[in-house]
Amino acid sequence: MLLTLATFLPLLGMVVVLLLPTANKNLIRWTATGFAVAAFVPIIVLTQGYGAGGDRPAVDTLRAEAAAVVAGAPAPMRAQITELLADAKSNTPAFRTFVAADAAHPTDAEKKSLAVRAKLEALEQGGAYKAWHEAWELTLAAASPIAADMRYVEYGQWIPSFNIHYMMGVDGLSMPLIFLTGLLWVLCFVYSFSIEDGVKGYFALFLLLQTGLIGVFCALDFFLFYVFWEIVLLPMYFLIGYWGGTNRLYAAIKFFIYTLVGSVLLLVAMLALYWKDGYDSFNLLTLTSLSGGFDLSFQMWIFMALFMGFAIKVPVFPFHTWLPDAHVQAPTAVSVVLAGVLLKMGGYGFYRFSYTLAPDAGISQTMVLFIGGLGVINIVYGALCAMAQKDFKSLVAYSSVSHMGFVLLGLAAMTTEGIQGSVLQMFNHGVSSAMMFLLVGVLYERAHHRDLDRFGGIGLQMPYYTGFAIIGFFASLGLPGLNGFISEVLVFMGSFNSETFFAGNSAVYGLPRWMVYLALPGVVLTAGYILWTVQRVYMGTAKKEEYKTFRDLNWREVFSLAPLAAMCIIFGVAPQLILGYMNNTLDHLRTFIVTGGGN
Amino acid sequence: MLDVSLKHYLLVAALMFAAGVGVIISRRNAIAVLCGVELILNAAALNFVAFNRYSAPSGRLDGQVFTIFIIILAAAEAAIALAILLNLFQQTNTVDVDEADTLRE
Amino acid sequence: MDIDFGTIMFFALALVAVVPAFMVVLARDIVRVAFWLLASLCGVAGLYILLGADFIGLTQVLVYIGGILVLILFGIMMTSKDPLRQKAGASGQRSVVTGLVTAAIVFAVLAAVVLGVGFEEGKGRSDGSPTTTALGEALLTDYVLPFELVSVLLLFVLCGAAYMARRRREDAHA
Amino acid sequence: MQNSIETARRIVAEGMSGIIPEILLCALVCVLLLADLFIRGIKPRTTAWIAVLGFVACGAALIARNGVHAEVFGWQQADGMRGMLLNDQFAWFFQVFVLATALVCIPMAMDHAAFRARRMGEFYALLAAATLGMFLMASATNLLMAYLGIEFASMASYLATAYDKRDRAGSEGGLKYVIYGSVASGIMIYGLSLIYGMTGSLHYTDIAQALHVSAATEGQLLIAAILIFGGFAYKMAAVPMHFWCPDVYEGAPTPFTAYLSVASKAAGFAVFVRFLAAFTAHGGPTFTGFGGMEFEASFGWPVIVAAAAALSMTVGNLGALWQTNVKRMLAYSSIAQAGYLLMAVAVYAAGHDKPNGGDLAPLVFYFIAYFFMNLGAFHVISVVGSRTGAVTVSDFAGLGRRAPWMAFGLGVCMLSLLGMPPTGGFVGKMQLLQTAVENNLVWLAVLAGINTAISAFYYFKLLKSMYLEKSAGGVIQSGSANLAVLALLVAPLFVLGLAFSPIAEFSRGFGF
Repeated sequence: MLLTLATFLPLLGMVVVLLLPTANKNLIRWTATGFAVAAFVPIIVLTQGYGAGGDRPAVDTLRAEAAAVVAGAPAPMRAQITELLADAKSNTPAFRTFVAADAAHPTDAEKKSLAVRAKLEALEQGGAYKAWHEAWELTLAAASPIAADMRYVEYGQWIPSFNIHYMMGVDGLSMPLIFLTGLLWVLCFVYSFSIEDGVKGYFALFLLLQTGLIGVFCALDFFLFYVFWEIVLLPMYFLIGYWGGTNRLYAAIKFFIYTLVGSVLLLVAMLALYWKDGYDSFNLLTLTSLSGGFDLSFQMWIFMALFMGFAIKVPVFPFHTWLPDAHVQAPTAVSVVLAGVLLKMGGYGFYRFSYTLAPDAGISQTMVLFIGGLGVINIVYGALCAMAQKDFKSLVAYSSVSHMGFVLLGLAAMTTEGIQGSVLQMFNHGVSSAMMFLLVGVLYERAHHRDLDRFGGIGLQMPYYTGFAIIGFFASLGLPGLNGFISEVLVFMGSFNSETFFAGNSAVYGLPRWMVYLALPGVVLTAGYILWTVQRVYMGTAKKEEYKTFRDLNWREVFSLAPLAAMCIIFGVAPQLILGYMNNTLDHLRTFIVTGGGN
Repeated sequence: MLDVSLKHYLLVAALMFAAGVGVIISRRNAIAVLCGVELILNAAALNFVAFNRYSAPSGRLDGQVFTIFIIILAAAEAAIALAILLNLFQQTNTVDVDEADTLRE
Repeated sequence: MDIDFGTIMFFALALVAVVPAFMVVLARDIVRVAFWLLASLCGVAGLYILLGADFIGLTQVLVYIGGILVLILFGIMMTSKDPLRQKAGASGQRSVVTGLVTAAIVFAVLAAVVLGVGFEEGKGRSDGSPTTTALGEALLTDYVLPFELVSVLLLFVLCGAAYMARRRREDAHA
Repeated sequence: MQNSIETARRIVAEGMSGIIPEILLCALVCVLLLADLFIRGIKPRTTAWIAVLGFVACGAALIARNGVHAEVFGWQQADGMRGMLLNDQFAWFFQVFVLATALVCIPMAMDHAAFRARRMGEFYALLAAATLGMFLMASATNLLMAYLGIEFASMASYLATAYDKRDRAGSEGGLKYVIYGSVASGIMIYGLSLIYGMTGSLHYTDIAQALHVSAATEGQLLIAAILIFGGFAYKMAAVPMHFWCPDVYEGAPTPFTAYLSVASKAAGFAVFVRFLAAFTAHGGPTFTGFGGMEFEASFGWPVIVAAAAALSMTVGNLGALWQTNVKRMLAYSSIAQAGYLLMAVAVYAAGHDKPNGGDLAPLVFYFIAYFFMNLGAFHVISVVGSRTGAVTVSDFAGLGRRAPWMAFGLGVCMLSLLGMPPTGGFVGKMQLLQTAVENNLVWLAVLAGINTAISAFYYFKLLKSMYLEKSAGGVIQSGSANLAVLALLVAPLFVLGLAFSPIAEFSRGFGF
């Protein structure tokens, strides 16, 4: 119920906002903010309850659901269903033969499963096939290696004829991202009070966006996930296209088309998985339970399709070109959520889908080199590009490209530290990049330009603002004591270790160390462009008279920036607060990918 | 000397069909294209009658019936084409399929 | 060497059908196009009769030649001030060549098809006797539905064509 | 002689009860023509209501025919009836579909600016005649009947396209339609004559049996199939017979364009799929063809259909990119949609033994979604066009403010045509892709995916114009009747996108 509330309260908010009178802008602003706060409440409850006994493990929920389904089947069939469920995993190949085999001339493989097939046919005749399939899906889902940490699971029928369910849940991977989403929306809404044009549409679209995003992070049914994934696209298109800068239409359609290409590949992969071996399941947990058994070539195929879909979102070089355009044109709050949460949809997708649905492909030499290599390119190339930018916002955009490279690098390393660093980096980057875009926005509202060379001496004029700016930029740089440092160090430790750690394991290809050396200059470059920026914008004496009139932060801006600055410091000192959520989940995930997938 | 057989009729029909296609490809005048279509229709009709004679089950006249319908429908189609053509001509004074090109911007 | 009458007739009629058909491609002005078409259709009518389809042959003469061709000529007269000079729309030698080349390719493909093994001959070869009665019976028994439907078709086509070709009086009327 | 008159009488007496909806349509055509002729100054509204009554009566008769499976009007043979029409669930679905389309088009025609002050009886008669032709297309089991049905529908459509005599674009569209249409049907019947020559019969059942034992080679059947496909592709507006589509869609009165793009396409698919079923009815040697696809005794059809699907979606989407005229853009879009739909037919043609290979549910489901999204789009274009004369994409600028509900409806239809959740278009496209992926047509599914991304450019052109571009125009009064029609067309798209289980189940009942 909590997850449903968190996901659909914003949607309700959208409807309410649309019904309000257009002229009363303040009412709209406050209502929208109210709904964002309301949606943040269940999220707080979630974070407090997670792992503290306030929730119920997914395994229990799923088993209970399975038992209920069996109990609901026609009485004479129940025993047979239970019998078949006893060995749910090994019965699965029978599906395909059940669907397609020629009973008169079975192949060898089909003969083996003929016994099971006969039972299934009996179920079909008894009208219990549907119930069996459902119970089977749930049993396998409960046995899934990632089910152990899944909490607050909600399960219900949605489209029975396609085995599509309304299934939501959170684990240590999604929890920080959901929290970040809930928080950023409140901050962005407060910041967006300055929007004057088309207020109603702006807040309505923003609320719709929130529903999509929280849904993406909670959905455990592939179809449901896809629907949320696509819902995110549309409001984003209009937010950039209507409230953006001068070149907004181009940026908006570019964003849309790029991500749509990714989505379509995702769709094809989703359908291929559904069809695979006649399982007919969209249930993510069920699919992870089965994915170890998929043949390698199929896994490679799926991996690539999923990877492309998510990589465009991250964005991974060479699919990143939409990002600077979108960021530069987007209004500040949209940039904030774009960098803060939307990019994480891609990283989240790698963990939740690519690696769990094609584990063997993920640890194969080709993919490790491929993903690691792309990570290195992202880090170095992003930093180099950032250094060359004249536009403040596009500098921050390229720094995102660079920082998301760490996510890839840690992922490719597949060591405990690497993965922890990688996921933590997603969260930390969400905080620091959101903060940096807010900072740029604050400055732009006063100067009406973003040309780095025309700034200077802001520190003297706006001391509080500059204080926040220093925290934000140094967190992004990875200064010890701030949050960015922890994740980057973890990623580097993890990737250095990878080669030796997996040296004795023939199944897993460790990330070669030379690749990490290639990534190291990225850190220096990052320090370079950030320090240079800080120097150009904030240091020195004012170049222009006009800057003398700049007011320092107003209450709304402080309200938006302060929580983020606090998080930069708190999670820099006590990363355990976030890592505590992730540790178990990521451990299980890693073990599954490295060993469970290799069967 | 050779006996006239099914193949001979089929070849005649094929030639007419080819000529019809040639007309359609090379002409732009709507009426000329219509003439090409008539050639194609006649080729098909000739096929039907020849097949009816040589390879249909005896006693059935399906092919000939089809041919009657081809002729009737061809007449109806020609009437429609010319009616629309006349109406268009009253507006534009052209019968050229390509010259009637306000639709192609 | 005995050449029977039927064979001679076939080749004569085939020539009458095919040569004018190609003249339709080559003809210079639109009136000639129509008259070459007339010749070709006459040849086809003759072939029908040679095939024993006497009723079809007559229908061909009555409807096609008496109806459609007259309609076409009528259309030519209505839409052109000087039909004999009006080019038939071929924009010169090149498009005639294109037309002929296409025709040659199409014919080559079709010839390969119709000369193949798929067309069994003589399975139920009819004797070529007049078919008018049998055709009438077929139209009123097995094919009575299409026969009736085509009357509806002709009805609305006539009304529609009349509406279409009618001078715009109704604007004043309305 | 006496004997055959008796036979004729018996056939008619037995058959009449099976074609009541068709008879009602015939009567409707006659009544409308007569009303126009004899009632001086009859109002367009009156004839429209007569048409509505006629269609509703026909619909009632059609609903009464649900569940019937009978061949009507034909001769008895040892192994069963050889009728002209086969009334079955497949035909029933497409007939209901076509009839519903015609019904939706009537309010659109009543609202159409060019149709307000003139005699409309003939137009509605043509609409009824086209509908009757499409009824025949959906149920024809005999080549002659299929040909007659196609011509019936075509000829009514030619005349209706050119119905607005003062409109030059309409006349040109009509002329192009009739000329290209007769070329297509000429080529098709030449192909049909070859099939007749190979099998000695015009009836599908006999053709299926005869092809099974026929000496005809793969090549011969392929050429015949290509020629025949030309005619069917014309009705489906698919490559290679698609080029008429933009001119005709643009030229025709918008309500009739809507009818053409939905009903005519559906009837084209109906007649084609039933024809195809005759080819794939009997097993034969398996061989591997184009794209690694294995198919059985289907004589090259899977190759042709898959190629046509690939080309249609690509040509349609690329063509649409450059269009500025909205109707023209939707014409290309409809070519692309035919391409997506043909994916399901390609799978169908590949044989019945594949998982869901003989299943027409994805096709049926997509058509249901297509009905709402395409008619919805044309409805808005017609309403806005009638009030502002809007024809190009930029004419729709600021519609989001000028007519918010109309813009919202059109926007949803665009998203649905593009295949975005949570609309019916997405679920429909997903099922089409799923069938393709399931049956080793992954390359086609991926191509369809790429095409979807391309199509976003032009579907979004309209969204962009409506919401992101400003215009000085004032508020457009759409009228409550039009808004009601819009709601009826757009709301189901969400149902189809979010709660499609019942409709998905429903769509499974229309195979052979």
